[in-house]
Amino acid sequence: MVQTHAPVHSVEEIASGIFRLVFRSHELAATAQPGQFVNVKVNDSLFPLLRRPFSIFFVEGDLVSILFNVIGEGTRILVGKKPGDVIDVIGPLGNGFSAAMNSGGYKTAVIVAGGLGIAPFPFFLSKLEKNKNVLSFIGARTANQIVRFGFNRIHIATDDGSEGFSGNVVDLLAEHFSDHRYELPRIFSCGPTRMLKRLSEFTQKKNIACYASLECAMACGIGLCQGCPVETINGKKKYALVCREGPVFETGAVFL
Amino acid sequence: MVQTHAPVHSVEEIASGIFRLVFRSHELAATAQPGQFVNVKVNDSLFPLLRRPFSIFFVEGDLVSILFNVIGEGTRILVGKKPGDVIDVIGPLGNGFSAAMNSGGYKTAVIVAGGLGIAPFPFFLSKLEKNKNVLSFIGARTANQIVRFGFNRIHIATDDGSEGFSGNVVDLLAEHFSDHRYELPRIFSCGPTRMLKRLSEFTQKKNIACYASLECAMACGIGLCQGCPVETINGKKKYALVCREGPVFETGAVFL
Amino acid sequence: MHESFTVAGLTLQNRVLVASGTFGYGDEVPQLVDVNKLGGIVTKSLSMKPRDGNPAPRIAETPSGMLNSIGLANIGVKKFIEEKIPKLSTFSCAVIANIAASSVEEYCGVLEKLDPFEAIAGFEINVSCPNVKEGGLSFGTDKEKVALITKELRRRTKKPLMIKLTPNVTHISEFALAAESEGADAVSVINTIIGMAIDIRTRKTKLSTVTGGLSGPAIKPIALAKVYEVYRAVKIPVIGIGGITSWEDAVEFLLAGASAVQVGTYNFVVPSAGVTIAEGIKSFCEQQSISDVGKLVGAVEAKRDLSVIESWL
Amino acid sequence: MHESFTVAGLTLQNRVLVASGTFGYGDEVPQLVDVNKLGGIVTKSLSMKPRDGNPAPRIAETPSGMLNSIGLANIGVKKFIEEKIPKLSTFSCAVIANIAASSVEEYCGVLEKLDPFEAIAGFEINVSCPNVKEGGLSFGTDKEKVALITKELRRRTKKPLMIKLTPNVTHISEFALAAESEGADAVSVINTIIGMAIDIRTRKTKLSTVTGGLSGPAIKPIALAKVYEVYRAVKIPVIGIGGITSWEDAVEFLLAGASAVQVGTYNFVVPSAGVTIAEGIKSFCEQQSISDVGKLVGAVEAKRDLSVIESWL
Ligand SMILES: Cc1cc2nc3c(=O)[nH]c(=O)nc-3n(C[C@H](O)[C@H](O)[C@H](O)COP(=O)(O)OP(=O)(O)OC[C@H]3O[C@@H](n4cnc5c(N)ncnc54)[C@H](O)[C@@H]3O)c2cc1C
Ligand SMILES: Cc1cc2nc3c(=O)[nH]c(=O)nc-3n(C[C@H](O)[C@H](O)[C@H](O)COP(=O)(O)OP(=O)(O)OC[C@H]3O[C@@H](n4cnc5c(N)ncnc54)[C@H](O)[C@@H]3O)c2cc1C
Ligand SMILES: Cc1cc2nc3c(=O)[nH]c(=O)nc-3n(C[C@H](O)[C@H](O)[C@H](O)COP(=O)(O)O)c2cc1C
Ligand SMILES: Cc1cc2nc3c(=O)[nH]c(=O)nc-3n(C[C@H](O)[C@H](O)[C@H](O)COP(=O)(O)O)c2cc1C
Ligand code: FES
Ligand code: FES
Repeated sequence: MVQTHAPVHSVEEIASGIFRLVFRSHELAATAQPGQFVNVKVNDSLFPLLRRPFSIFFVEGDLVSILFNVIGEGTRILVGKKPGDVIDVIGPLGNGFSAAMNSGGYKTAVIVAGGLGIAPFPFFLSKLEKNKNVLSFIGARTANQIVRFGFNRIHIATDDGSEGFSGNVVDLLAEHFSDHRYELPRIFSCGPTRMLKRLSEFTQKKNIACYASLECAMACGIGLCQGCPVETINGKKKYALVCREGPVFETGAVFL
Repeated sequence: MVQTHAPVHSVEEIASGIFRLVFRSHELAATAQPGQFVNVKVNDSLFPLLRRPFSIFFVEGDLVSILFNVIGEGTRILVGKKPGDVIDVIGPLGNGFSAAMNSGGYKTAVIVAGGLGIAPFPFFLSKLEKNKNVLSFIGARTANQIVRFGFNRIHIATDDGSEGFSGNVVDLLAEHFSDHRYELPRIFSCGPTRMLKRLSEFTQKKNIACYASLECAMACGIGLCQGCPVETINGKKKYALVCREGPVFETGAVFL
Repeated sequence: MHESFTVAGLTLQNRVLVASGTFGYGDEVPQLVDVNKLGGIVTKSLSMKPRDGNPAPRIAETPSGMLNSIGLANIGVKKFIEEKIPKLSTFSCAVIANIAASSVEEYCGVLEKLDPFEAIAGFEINVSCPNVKEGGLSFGTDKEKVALITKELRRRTKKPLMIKLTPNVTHISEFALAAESEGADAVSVINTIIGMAIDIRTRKTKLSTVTGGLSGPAIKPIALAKVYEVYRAVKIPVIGIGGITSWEDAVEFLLAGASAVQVGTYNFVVPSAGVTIAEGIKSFCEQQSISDVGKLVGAVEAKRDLSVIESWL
Repeated sequence: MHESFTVAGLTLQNRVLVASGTFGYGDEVPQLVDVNKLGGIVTKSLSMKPRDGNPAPRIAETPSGMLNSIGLANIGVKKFIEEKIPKLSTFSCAVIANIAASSVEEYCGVLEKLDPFEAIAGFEINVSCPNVKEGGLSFGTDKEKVALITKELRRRTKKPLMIKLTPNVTHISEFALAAESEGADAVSVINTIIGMAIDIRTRKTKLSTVTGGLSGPAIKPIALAKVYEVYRAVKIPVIGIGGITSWEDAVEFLLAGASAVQVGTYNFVVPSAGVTIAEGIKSFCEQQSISDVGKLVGAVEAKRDLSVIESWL
């Protein structure tokens, strides 16, 4: 974990309204693991005050990238960054997918991503052992919001039916699982809480291990504030901290 | 008075640490008078919250310019503006030098400016009746901070003696007035309060009419907040508002 | 959508007013704002005699906020009647006269002078004023005084009477209850919060009066909590004030329990903000198919019903 | 310049501490901060039993500030002693244990458990806690309770005892006087201010507990005014807290009367802020040829000596 002032390398719109910001940081690139995140101070003013957490989207050499859409003040400022501008980044943070992706017991990595939830997976796929089968299910509102970078063999669901399956990505997944047999599958997921909830129900019914990267409001991202609880199911403690113990959890272990 | 979103035309450093920002506004350019100011919202965030007042430095066609150095958050943001960026400007505001410069009774316009206090005078000079004599006294910390744009026949004083008279611009003025005779002089001034105070003492002793543009903390710049009082001498009211009744006052009429 | 409504006996064309002391007497910036598109104007606090106000500096900026110590500078009720009322009579939006005073008698005197004028739709009483008789302690931090002022003014007017409360107390709802019990038609929540700033180079306070009143977006969360506290305590309407800069902010106040809102500090930044905010609320309601803005009032879904003071640590 | 000094019986190497609840137990971020360069660490509030804290969401951002309702989540005094004290013993900066409790007995119990440990240089008492016996009303808004807690704790420790006051009261100096009269060595001013935020789309409060505590730069002017008020009322040292992000802010607090300061929320943004601020104060003093930082304490030149509450409107 470092705090670094990283030069921006580029900002580009890689799907409709979805931006990729690339910055240069040797330390971050060298230590980041899939599913970890960085916490970015978007300017050096007191407004917005807090850092903004972003999943690590990709790492290539010393270049680290994040993916975002413009939601509020923070991302509005980020999207205006020019090459050479400097952003203040703390990372890599949290427990990502490493433990789950590197432990044995599965042959097929099934990715289920909704909306911006695709963010951690290009990096994830680049680090995945080559002997795994990979299957990706991506949900988006509409066709031009689909990010394909880093994926292959994508199954797409869109809310408006403009591409692929018309409807929810979990329904698409369910359909696939009822039509096909996958060898020792393990699910890796990220997306809106409502999606993760449905996914968790599905995977519990099917008894498939499922890991998801969660989002929640964070003040510090490093365990100082206790601001990011997720309620555990049968945990020793009532709450786990998303920023330190997560953001990746087994979906059956937490209340979504 | 208008509120307008004006495109920035250019920002350039015209003396060491002193920047000229030029923006385009037909309405402003058409109505501005020398010694008036504009009130600028430097970004569309809530920090800094308030507008920043700047004297109108020059007007040429539809281009209006202001002059500033980087003091705090507001000017730090202004200096980063790029051509095409838009700034939110209210203006022209206040009572400038018009009444004093256009009324009769003087033949020699004597300008006394300290530091950034030169800001209103290039525009002032461009509007001054051609039959007046003009004499300019400019004080600066050091030689490379002198702005010459729009002036001729400048007498310079620098604190460090790196150019012209070594010392205070009011002392330089006094020296000139003891050495020369000027026909019906009237003084127009802007600068730090300490300088204006000394100038006021000098001109009262010499019985020369003296007008100065004052600065003070402002919240609104348009008479809504009552935040900008200056104490009057023998006025009907105890305080005048710098933003509405000023920023230009006869120096003998207010406590500096 | 039908916007005009009645609150505390006032008929307003929309729920956005401009706050006292942040819009002069409504006639300062005709070039920049069409006041007739506002729900209403609250005047600068008026006292019996003209008041010069405090020495400079009266203003200091703080993170997302500002401090002021204007010192209730105003032209006095007489000049207001002579010079401002004729102009204000031509406005189609509601004009509320805000009154400040240093004794109960002065409050009554100013109100009595203004009450006959049709142009004045109602009164807002600024109780955050030093009580000269009791050593300058603020009326607004003394429940009995707030009750007494309300009672005396209520006897003297049939027009809508709103008491503007100070947030610088432990339990603001007790003050709201005091005003309600003596017949106030509404409470305005909140006035500014005591604050201070120092120039570290000169070591002087940034305001001539040492401390001053904090306003602006910085105080919005505090104001919202106070509105919510008061809304749950009283039956009379609450007018929400504090840090509003956008229609989203205004809707937050409505949800917390405000029947209408006032925009203060942000008028200094964008003088037409009140109009834009009123329009924004209207569009939002249309978009969300809310037929009556009033349905938003107090409609926050508080996840747990903990009391305000004790819930949060 | 000689920086190390004694305040309230504590020897600190500089005047900048990190505030309770914003730096964990001092062992969270060794990679990002050299804690030994801080004046001291105040631990997260400790209670007798571990506390889970409140449900999510616990955090909401506001203009130049944030709201929190962590709910005093902490590992409990037993686990703190077993797991944290060994590590804290290795720090060369002062470690102050902050205590939170829901009864006077619990305050005493936690303090008695911690008192024997040399690693604990002193205590800071968080009185902004719900008093379970009296229906959950905060101890911190009841002068008698603040006095009682101070008295009972004073009997039980010879170590420096600091009472951390809540700003959510009308006259904070009365609470400081209560603590002083019962033997407190210092008062910490201020804890967070009650605030609220609403998500207008979902109509839910942004915190699960409805209201929460506001902190960060937004509250700095309020905190400064409270420090100034308390400084003029008591003789014991005041520890200034609230919205500090820079050495300039810290100097403002010193000038207003703080003997030392704590950095809270800004640790979340820049975990090493405390160290940078301490260094900044040092450079400033060197540059201004101030031989002793202590000379800044209370050195504000208040232009008029008006009392705090009544001066500003
Ligand atoms: C571990 C983690 C990883 C993340 N990774 C990514 C990522 O890869 N790409 C990405 O675009 N975003 C990601 N986010 C969310 C991202 O931090 C927020 O989108 C971002 O903070 C929005 O900032 P803003 O200033 O633009 O909006 P704000 O002004 O902060 O918020 C605007 C609106 O969005 C709401 N909002 C703010 N944050 C969130 C949130 N986290 N979830 C839902 N609503 C929110 C606010 O309540 C507000 O109404 C991640 C969050 C976490 C905790
Ligand atoms: C009528 C009028 C005309 C002006 N014309 C010009 C001009 O032409 N060029 C120009 O550069 N400036 C001018 N100013 C001053 C200008 O508004 C301030 O320099 C500017 O607000 C600084 O903004 P900032 O955000 O960079 O600094 P801030 O962050 O606002 O301030 C940084 C520091 O400077 C101090 N400061 C802020 N404003 C002033 C001020 N007005 N006077 C003295 N100290 C201050 C603050 O107390 C603070 O310590 C004028 C002011 C007025 C009232
Ligand atoms: C410069 C200034 C002057 C004010 N004058 C008055 C006043 O005369 N009477 C009054 O009741 N409130 C006065 N207020 C308080 C505002 O009406 C309002 O209650 C407060 O500023 C909070 O709202 P805001 O955050 O939107 O500004 C004043 C506020 C400011 C900033
Ligand atoms: C997330 C968070 C948790 C806090 N927890 C505690 C606590 O456990 N005990 C306490 O006395 N103060 C607690 N505080 C208050 C701070 O110590 C400090 O008094 C307050 O935040 C004001 O300072 P700041 O503006 O620098 O943050 C907490 C503050 C925050 C933001
Ligand atoms: S965000 Fe602060 S502890 Fe997780
Ligand atoms: S700055 Fe507001 S009245 Fe002058």
